[in-house]
Amino acid sequence: MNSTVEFLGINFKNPVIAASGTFGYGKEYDEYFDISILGGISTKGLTLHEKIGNLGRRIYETPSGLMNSIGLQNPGINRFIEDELPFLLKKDIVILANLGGDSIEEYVLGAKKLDETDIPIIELNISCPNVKEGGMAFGIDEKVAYEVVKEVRMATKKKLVVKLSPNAKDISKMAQACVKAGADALSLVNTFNALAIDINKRKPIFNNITAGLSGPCIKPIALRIVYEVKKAVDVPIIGIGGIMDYEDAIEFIMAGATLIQVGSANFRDIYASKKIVEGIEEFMKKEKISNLKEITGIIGGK
Amino acid sequence: MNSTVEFLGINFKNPVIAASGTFGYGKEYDEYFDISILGGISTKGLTLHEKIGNLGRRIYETPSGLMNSIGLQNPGINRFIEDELPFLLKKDIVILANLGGDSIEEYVLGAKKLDETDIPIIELNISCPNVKEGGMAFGIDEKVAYEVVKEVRMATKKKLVVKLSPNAKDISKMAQACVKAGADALSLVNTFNALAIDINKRKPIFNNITAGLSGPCIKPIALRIVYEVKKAVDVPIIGIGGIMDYEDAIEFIMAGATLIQVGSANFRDIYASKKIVEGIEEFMKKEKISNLKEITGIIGGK
Amino acid sequence: MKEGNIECNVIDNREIANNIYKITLRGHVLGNPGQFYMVRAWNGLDPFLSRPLSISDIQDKQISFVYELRGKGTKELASIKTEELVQLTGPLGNGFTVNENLKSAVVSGGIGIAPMIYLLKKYHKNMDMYAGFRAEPYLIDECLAHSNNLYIASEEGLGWHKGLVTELINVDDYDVIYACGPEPMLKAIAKMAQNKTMLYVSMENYMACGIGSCLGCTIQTRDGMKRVCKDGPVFDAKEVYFYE
Amino acid sequence: MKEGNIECNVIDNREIANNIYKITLRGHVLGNPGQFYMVRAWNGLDPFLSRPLSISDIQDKQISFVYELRGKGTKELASIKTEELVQLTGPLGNGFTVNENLKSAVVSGGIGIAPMIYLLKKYHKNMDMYAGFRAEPYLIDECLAHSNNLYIASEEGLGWHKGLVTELINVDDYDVIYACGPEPMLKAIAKMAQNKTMLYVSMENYMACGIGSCLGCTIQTRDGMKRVCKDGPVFDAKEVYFYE
Ligand SMILES: Cc1cc2nc3c(=O)[nH]c(=O)nc-3n(C[C@H](O)[C@H](O)[C@H](O)COP(=O)(O)OP(=O)(O)OC[C@H]3O[C@@H](n4cnc5c(N)ncnc54)[C@H](O)[C@@H]3O)c2cc1C
Ligand SMILES: Cc1cc2nc3c(=O)[nH]c(=O)nc-3n(C[C@H](O)[C@H](O)[C@H](O)COP(=O)(O)OP(=O)(O)OC[C@H]3O[C@@H](n4cnc5c(N)ncnc54)[C@H](O)[C@@H]3O)c2cc1C
Ligand SMILES: Cc1cc2nc3c(=O)[nH]c(=O)nc-3n(C[C@H](O)[C@H](O)[C@H](O)COP(=O)(O)O)c2cc1C
Ligand SMILES: Cc1cc2nc3c(=O)[nH]c(=O)nc-3n(C[C@H](O)[C@H](O)[C@H](O)COP(=O)(O)O)c2cc1C
Ligand code: FES
Ligand code: FES
Repeated sequence: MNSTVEFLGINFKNPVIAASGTFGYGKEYDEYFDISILGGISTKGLTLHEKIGNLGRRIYETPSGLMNSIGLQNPGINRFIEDELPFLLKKDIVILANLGGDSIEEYVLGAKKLDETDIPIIELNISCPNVKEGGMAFGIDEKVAYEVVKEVRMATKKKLVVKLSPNAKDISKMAQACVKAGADALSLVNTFNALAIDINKRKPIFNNITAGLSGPCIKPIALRIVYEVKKAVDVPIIGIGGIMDYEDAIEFIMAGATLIQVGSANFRDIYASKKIVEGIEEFMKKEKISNLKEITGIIGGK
Repeated sequence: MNSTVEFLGINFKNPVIAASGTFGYGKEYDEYFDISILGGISTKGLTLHEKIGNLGRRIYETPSGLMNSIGLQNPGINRFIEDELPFLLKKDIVILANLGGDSIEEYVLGAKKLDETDIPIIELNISCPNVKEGGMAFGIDEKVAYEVVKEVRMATKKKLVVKLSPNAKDISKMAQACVKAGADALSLVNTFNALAIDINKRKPIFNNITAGLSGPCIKPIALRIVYEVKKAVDVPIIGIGGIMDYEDAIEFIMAGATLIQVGSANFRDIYASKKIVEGIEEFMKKEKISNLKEITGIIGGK
Repeated sequence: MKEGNIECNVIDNREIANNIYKITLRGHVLGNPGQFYMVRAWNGLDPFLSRPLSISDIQDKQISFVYELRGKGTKELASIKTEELVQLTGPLGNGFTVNENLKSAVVSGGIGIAPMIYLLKKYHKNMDMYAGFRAEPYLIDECLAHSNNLYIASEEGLGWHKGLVTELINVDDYDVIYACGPEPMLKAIAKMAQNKTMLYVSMENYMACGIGSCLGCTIQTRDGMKRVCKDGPVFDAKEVYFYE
Repeated sequence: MKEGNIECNVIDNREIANNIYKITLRGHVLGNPGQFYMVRAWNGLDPFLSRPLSISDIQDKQISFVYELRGKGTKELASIKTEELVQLTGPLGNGFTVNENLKSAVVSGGIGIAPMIYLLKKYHKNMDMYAGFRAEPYLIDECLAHSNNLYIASEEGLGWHKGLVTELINVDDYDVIYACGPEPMLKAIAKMAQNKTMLYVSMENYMACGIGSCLGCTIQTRDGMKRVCKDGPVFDAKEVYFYE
């Protein structure tokens, strides 16, 4: 018995990945536990050029969750490769480079740069607003998503995971479009578009008005989306959304996820991801599961 | 100063309505406080014929929320009119008859029956599965929704509020389609389609696999949807979703809702709706608001 | 108009057997045997719902609940200390209707004993008590004090009848039986009682509102869908379909 | 490898002034003045995030926080009783760097006094203390015990200097000033100190992770975006842009 998972031909020592934007580039958590215990890490969203992110408030707590408006603050891919990647490459962990962008060209140039690194997987974050298409997010409309995925697919030989937004109009069609455009796998979900208002100031909390909701509050919806998308496509899925403990992780696996990502839970407990790895292994022992494949998608549907 | 709201020419003594399915037909709560203190009550969903509802588990708690799979259990419109309506008509409260159905014909016949009562408003719940259209819910696709709303519109002279599902593909287009079809107002949101799994049994918790998520967990998303739809249409909106206290209610009003509904909060505290009425009035006093219109939709957008 | 919400101070809260707790609260509480309260011992919105717990005793403006540690909610409850506050909504449900002139037995399985203590007490020494446990019995002193005869079974034996409580009772000895416990137990007694002995069972189901308005806790009965919280939790066993 | 999570027992938790509480916990705690912990006193997932609180004192495996009642989280914290458990993550942040040979003043506004007590104590009788309050002052005995000179201002007067703490201090008297309090106060001192006196300010921001990985708490500085939780909370005032 072990919790190893093969995903797109890459070996994950367990199905647990630290979710993008919640784990930095791993260094801070590595002060508390050896992050090599995890199956993988998805980097904070990277863009071609440095971004200072959004001004104003960035974090707002909600019932069993939080909203964030970080705005993809990151040093840009070049400095990431110089300053952050060497540390990660020394770790025994699968790296997913989470790639954002404002335009197809930016995504493509970013993907090309990442293609030259030793990172095995690009996780394409298509939830960013698409400036050229009039501010509509790539993640909403499947036709726009198809274009960007197709272009990025041509720009890199890396495994390409497309991260879907739950704000997509028709998440199953979105998934199919991305697969058709060349996605090797899908990760879902990103944060839910949400709103909070300061009733005393009579203004939205966030400068951008809306922001992204994450945490256990969204888990039941995220789980349904994973289940639904699993039925619609034939590629492996990385389940994300409100996973707090191993029970939640197992739910996503039973709904059809091959791997899972832990996001906001890391904020409640710096050891959350580590505990989830341990919990999954204990569950497998107790339930006499020798390979997670035995329960992946077991609730059926397809 | 008072919290009266005029809505489609009907006078609500305050903007607080008890949400459908969480308040029965008012009798049980009236044992604890005079429900006439509320602006309105939306009845448990009514269908042409009696429904015994779903078998198996009906309630499942989630972080800061719950999932339900009641399945529209109700005595049918005739028995509602005989057994339940007389009590409600004696109360000084605006009644919204929440109408469900499995087919356009059923909706139309139901609306015709309700048309003969003294109920001023029909709240059309279009989240039910549409058996004829191959199980697709009326609430998902705007073309299907347009059809049912148009037919119901012709069947009744009552004010027609269409209750939208957050599972709609494009909620703004859905709203526009309903308005075009003759909706006088919109109420949103209904529950979010969600999933929960019993990992020991390796099976979904609910017989129907998915169920509806409600409660404060969904509030930030519901609020965003109200804000978004308000920008898309010119009819008044009833805001619903996770409202727990007067602050939440004010947020919905500032996002653009003319009235609000209190659902799951009634389960945490039988006096929740009453406290929200009182809280809104205190807030108005403190903030020197003489009519809620002054702050309705004040965060702008349109 | 009923006063539905009561805020109570904790007088005592302790483990009385493995995983079984008894909490006693001070407040203007009311209620009859078989009725229950929706109980909440936390402020945050998670856990979201209150927990239904049967009245296990009321006297001198004090109420006791006996509860088994199961999940999040009972864990929160078990962790609260003297003088902290607990929110109650109730009393809810119908409770047991008792005819003192009939020869009566009370049958409980596991934590199903909780409401039965209050029932026994109210009809002091008038009823025979049959209590079954998985392991170590609890609330035995209370049963002894208020029952006519007491019969105890434990699946682990431990010096008591080793086996099920249903093996101890001869239903024909009684006019009426009041039962509370796991569904398989209720089902077994229902089968034994058939049409000969009257049987009232206290049912459980997942609840949201607890007052009859959400239809979350309904069960199928021969008389249509019934709400455990409002039409029950006590039902005539003849009405109930027993599934497992 | 650091041990980030510490579970501590409550030794004492009481209101020391209107809306101001002091909690003392037992545990294997570490930390320097100006550092903070992420604190959580509840199990449920609402409130979701832990609350950043500065170390106000550490001695003999006991840690104290002094906190103002603001919202949900501090309300939960205020309600917990002796022997209950509190979850801590930390110590976090950089803390104050002190050169004991320089003439130093400490300036606090309101609850900003909390970390300054620990700073004063660590550099016993070495620093002058200027503490401002909106109303009734608190932690005065602690200041008296450990500061060289103590100056107090209250916006309500109440027998103290009536007005702002910034009216009491002559910044030119000092080589270095350590300040913690509301942003308008920090801004005012920064203006007074200009380039003459060194000024270190402890900043606040909304936090999720507290350890530097979510970028939720960043502020704009002359040296780019900086994380209050990891690069701060103490910053050289010259770096910080002060908004209101
Ligand atoms: C009318 C009635 C009276 C009851 N009286 C008692 C009593 O006196 N002592 C006692 O120990 N238990 C009693 N129960 C069962 C008790 O309500 C559950 O054990 C308790 O709700 C479990 O909560 P939890 O948070 O620990 O478990 P969790 O599994 O975390 O609970 C999750 C959700 O499921 C519900 N739930 C879980 N188990 C049950 C159950 N068996 N019945 C109903 N809802 C459940 C919870 O209320 C909650 O909404 C009674 C149940 C009912 C319906
Ligand atoms: C480094 C640091 C040290 C601090 N030290 C102290 C201290 O020693 N004593 C003290 O009383 N306060 C201190 N604060 C402020 C304290 O964190 C907040 O008052 C507290 O988080 C409010 O929580 P709440 O649940 O009561 O308020 P709510 O308004 O319910 O909190 C909602 C959310 O906003 C956050 N939040 C609210 N106000 C603040 C604030 N001023 N700063 C940061 N986050 C906030 C909360 O952490 C929570 O995530 C410190 C803040 C920081 C950043
Ligand atoms: C503070 C924060 C920053 C995030 N940044 C990114 C990002 O840069 N790229 C991305 O694809 N997702 C980002 N996410 C989304 C998470 O990776 C994850 O999809 C989402 O939070 C849902 O999972 P959770 O509920 O477990 O947090 C971010 C989330 C949070 C809370
Ligand atoms: C138990 C339950 C039953 C419901 N039944 C109905 C119904 O019959 N018709 C309807 O339109 N909405 C129904 N709803 C949805 C609510 O009216 C409301 O739209 C939803 O719960 C979101 O609001 P909340 O978060 O305040 O509960 C039901 C919700 C719950 C929790
Ligand atoms: S719990 Fe709501 S009807 Fe019984
Ligand atoms: S709180 Fe996460 S980086 Fe500071």
